[in-house]
Amino acid sequence: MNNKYESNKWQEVINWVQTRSLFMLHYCTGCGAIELPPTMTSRYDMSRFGIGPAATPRQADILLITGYLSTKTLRRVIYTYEQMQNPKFVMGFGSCTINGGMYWDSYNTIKQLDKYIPVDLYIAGCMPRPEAILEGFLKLKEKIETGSADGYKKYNKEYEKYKKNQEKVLGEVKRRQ
Amino acid sequence: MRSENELIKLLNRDLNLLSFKKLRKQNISIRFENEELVSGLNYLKSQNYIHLATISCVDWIEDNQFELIYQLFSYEDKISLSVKTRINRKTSKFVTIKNLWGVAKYYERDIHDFFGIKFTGNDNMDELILENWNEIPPMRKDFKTRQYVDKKYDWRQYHGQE
Amino acid sequence: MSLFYYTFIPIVIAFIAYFLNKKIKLSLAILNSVVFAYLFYQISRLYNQWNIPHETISYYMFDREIQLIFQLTPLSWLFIFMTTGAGLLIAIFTIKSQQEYVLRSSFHLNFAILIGSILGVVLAGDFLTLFIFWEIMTWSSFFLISSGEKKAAQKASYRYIILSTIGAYLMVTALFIIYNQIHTFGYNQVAAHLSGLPITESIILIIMLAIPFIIKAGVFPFHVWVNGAHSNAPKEFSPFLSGLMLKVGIYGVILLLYFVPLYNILKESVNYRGLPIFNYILAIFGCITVITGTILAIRQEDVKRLVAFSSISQMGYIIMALAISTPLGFTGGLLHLMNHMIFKTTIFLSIAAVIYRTKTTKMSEMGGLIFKMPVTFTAYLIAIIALAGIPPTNGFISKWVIYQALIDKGYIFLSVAAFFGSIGSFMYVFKPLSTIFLGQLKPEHENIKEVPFLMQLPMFVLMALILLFGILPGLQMNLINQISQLLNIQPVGFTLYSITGAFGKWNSLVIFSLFVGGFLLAFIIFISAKKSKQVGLMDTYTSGEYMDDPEAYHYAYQYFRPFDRVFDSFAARSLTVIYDTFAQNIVKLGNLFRKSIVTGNGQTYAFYMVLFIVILAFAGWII
Amino acid sequence: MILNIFGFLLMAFSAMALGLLFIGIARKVVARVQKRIGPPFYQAYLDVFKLFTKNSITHGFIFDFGAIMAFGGMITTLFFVPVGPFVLYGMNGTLLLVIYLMAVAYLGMAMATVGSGNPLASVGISRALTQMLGYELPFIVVLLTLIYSSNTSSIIGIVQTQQSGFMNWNLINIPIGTAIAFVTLLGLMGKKPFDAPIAPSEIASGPVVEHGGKYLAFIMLQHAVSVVVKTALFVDLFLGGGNNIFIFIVKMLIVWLLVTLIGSIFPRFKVEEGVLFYWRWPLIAALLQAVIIIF
Repeated sequence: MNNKYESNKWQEVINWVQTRSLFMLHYCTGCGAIELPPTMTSRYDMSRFGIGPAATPRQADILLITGYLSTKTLRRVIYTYEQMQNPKFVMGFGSCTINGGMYWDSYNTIKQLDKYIPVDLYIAGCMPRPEAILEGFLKLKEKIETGSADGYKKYNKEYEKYKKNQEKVLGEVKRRQ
Repeated sequence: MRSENELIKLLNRDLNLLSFKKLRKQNISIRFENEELVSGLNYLKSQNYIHLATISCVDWIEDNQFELIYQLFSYEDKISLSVKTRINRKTSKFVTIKNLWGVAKYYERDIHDFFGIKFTGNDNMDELILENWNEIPPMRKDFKTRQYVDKKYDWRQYHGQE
Repeated sequence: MSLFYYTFIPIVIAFIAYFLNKKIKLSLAILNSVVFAYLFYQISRLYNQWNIPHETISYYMFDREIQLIFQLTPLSWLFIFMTTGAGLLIAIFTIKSQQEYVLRSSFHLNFAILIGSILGVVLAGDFLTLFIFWEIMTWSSFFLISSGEKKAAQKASYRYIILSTIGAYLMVTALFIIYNQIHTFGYNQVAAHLSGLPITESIILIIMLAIPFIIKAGVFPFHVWVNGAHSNAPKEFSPFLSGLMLKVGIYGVILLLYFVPLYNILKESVNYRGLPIFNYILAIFGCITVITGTILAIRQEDVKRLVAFSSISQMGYIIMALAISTPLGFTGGLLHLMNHMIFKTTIFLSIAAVIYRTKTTKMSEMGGLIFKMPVTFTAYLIAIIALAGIPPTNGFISKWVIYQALIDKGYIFLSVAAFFGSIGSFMYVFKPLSTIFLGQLKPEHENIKEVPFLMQLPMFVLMALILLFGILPGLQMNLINQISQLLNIQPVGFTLYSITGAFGKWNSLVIFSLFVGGFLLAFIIFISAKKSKQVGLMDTYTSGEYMDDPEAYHYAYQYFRPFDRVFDSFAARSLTVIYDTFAQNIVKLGNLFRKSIVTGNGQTYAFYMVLFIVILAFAGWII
Repeated sequence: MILNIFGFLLMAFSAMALGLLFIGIARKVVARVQKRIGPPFYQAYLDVFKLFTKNSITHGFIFDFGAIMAFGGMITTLFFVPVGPFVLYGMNGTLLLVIYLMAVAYLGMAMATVGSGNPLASVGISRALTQMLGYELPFIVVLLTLIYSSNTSSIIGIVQTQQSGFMNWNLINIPIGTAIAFVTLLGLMGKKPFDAPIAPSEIASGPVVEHGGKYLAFIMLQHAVSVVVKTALFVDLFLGGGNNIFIFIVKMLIVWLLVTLIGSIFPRFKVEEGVLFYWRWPLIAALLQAVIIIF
């Protein structure tokens, strides 16, 4: 009975609610993690948009990669990403996740995050300030609302491509599911 | 509570130092031959230089030598002492001081990771910091970082760039 | 069929079968269960024929006539019904569970004698028969406890037998004192005689009679044997030991407190807040038993020891309820007695099933058995819900009645101890559940299968009983009211599914239906939400690290460490330490005395002889 | 019978809605205490709705059964506590029953979380049970004195004894008891000073570490209903539960806000400190109150 128009209506409601209540799991790699406490506390207060911290990947919607990602940490980030439940989103903080940033020629940091896990939104800056982070969250909300934040769907579809990239950098990666 | 000069006089009298230098207040560096290093450290430990801050290594590729630096500190004298020695780069082998300071086990593993120096007597030499690393140890001067990065990772292609 | 046959049949058949077994290798367990089934059937047919005349069996020895008198009262009917029921279930359980147990035939022999002697104790008409069967019971249970696999079983059985013999000697002396005053052992005559005696004498005699019963019931000062006996007895015997053996001690206490009209004997003695001082001390002992039982149960690492301590603390409830001697208290005590027998036997049977499969009793060496042994898990789950006293089960009803009794009399400290026990029971009840059944499965337990059906059958029966009495307590209540009429206590009002307590009526049928309603609503909400994906037990949040060693990933050792830290200081000075130091002092005293007298040289002996004659002369006896 | 079922459903869902509203208000109050704007008061509804739409994982049968038993147990507790004039089942002897029924919810959640196989969850549960022993003791001594003084063990009976006017609320005639009950209410609710079992920093939010999607929604709903049940119980026993629903809800709100305010400024107790805290002064004061009432 629920034809295309109907299901899309219901999906809109879900997206609307999803934007109003986001639980974020911040993976404190690199120097970005120190930007999050000011964003959470009284001066910038992200919880007024319904965004709050989550303790474990099972409860989280957004995975924040806040800084340079060494190969050892990438392995842990991949396990955590796969433990999170759909719909899930990834946000990359700072230039180190975009193109390697100031560690561009280091032998043990990855240069481009979205080769290994699908990233919905990057925030430029060599550690973006809380205002930029809030701007990023609002941008992510718009992407969720329009439905274009579909990194997790891409991950399932092009799983082999991501797996090949990951194995290239990490050697073998143990999978759970 | 010894001052720097008294310490230097004491060390000259008891040990045969290769050279010594007072870098600045409360900071002295001395140099040993390879063979006398362990006995020197033992003696220094008895002279209440009980704190081994770290073991670091410098790659002198021109004169084909590795330089091992043992940072010691004494709580009474408040002097930090760096004990240096040079070992041949080709053989890159030295004796462990695990029995003097337990923590040396991990410093030696770390140096083995990044410089490839094997410490005889320290049985556990597997990877501490790196993971599945099959190139030459990365901190050596002859390790071509840029070449490795180009091979391992690929750069972000900005539009218009080939 | 006369009452004597009930005690006679199991013992005789056990002996015959034991000797036959050497030749024709039939399984004694099956024979036992057949005999107990027959007895169970006979007893259930015997229900309210309370007017069977007393039976006396007399035979002559050294030209003196010894009479064994048997009588049937509702109270004794309750006990023989429970004994044969529990014996039947455990015999069925042991058919399969004792394949590789070496002392198999002696176990069944002793077990049958034990059942026969308990029937004898409970059916006894006078103190002599009671004492004879009491001794047979002690000895047969002693052999059973000492036949446990572990070496510690011997040490535990010594402590058991020493305490029991002390109790037995006290009882014998008290009986002989009474006998040569009134030349009979009958209950009523003894009671009448005791009330005639001056206060101090009757108090001493009553205490001497009461001590063996209190020891057997495992109350506070004498609970030291229970822990060792339970944890080292063979795994099939501990359910019977804790389910029923402790109850026989309670039967003795009831006998003294109510049957022998002790209450009015002590009425004139000094009483404290409307309760004779003897009862009040017994209640205080019950309350201390509850607290010590709970605290020690939480600390244990060995599951059988943990359940043993929980039996001690539940016994404390029954003793407390009986000691305050109000109609509600009596009913609550008897109710809890029956319910405790049911759910404690279930717990021990499920633990025995787990030990049968994993061959270990240490909780930290087990884990994640829920998927391998689902039936045992459900049996254990329902039993601990009953033990913790959670509404839809029978455990809650008996505890509710006991609380009503305690609050009605305004005993705040006793009710605080009772609540401490019941909330503490959540903790030590949940510990085995989470360490044995939930959590990670050990690699070596990978190929464990469920226990054979014959061992599951008793668990199904007991589970059904827990839920049945949980919803319809009326079934138990009419028997209890008949008992209280016999002991002229004012019966408590009840209907099939509700009991009227001091402050209100407890209606368990409505509670159960509401419980089902709440459960159903939650189930509907659960089903209507999205279907969830099944994921293995190792795939959990370990902050990104890949865990593949289930051994290290199971939290079982020292489960309540913070709580134990609170009691570390004075838990060390447990009662057994006090008893041991007491024993050493006596030995030292003996040595001192021996050294001074037996010195080995002639002069001291001559000196003592002369001294003795001088004393006699001085006392004027010789001249 | 049908009216009964309809009343039952209405009561359950309204309690959930009220509870979530209370949680939303509490988050707003805590935010204001920390000088930030804080989420809108209807945030709890949005969170629960979103969690129901997300996918979730399960660790087997016991994980589901425990979640259902916990929520079912808490809903059953709802029937015996009169919320304002509405009470579904006024049988007497309910006070002891309610204490034990709350334990059903605890046991259900405990089974589910330990069934998830994560040791962090087992540590959380062992802390929760230890703390339960701590705060339950003084709470029960106060309840016993209450039963003894108004000699009925049914909550409605106790409410009736306090009907005539403000002066004979239990707040007035057993003042120490009410203070102790309020302090134990903090522990009962798992508010800040006593939230070691769900400590996010130490054991990654303790028991709920493996709960995602609809299981986390179940835990939130159960917490909401438990908030309503416990505040309603406190108001009924000590503040003479109101006969019209609005006064009753206002009283519940006052108690809830007091608990949240105290909760928002305290650091976290260690587990055995919490237990010892409860066994020192509150237990002694409660026994003192009992002695006064009995003799």
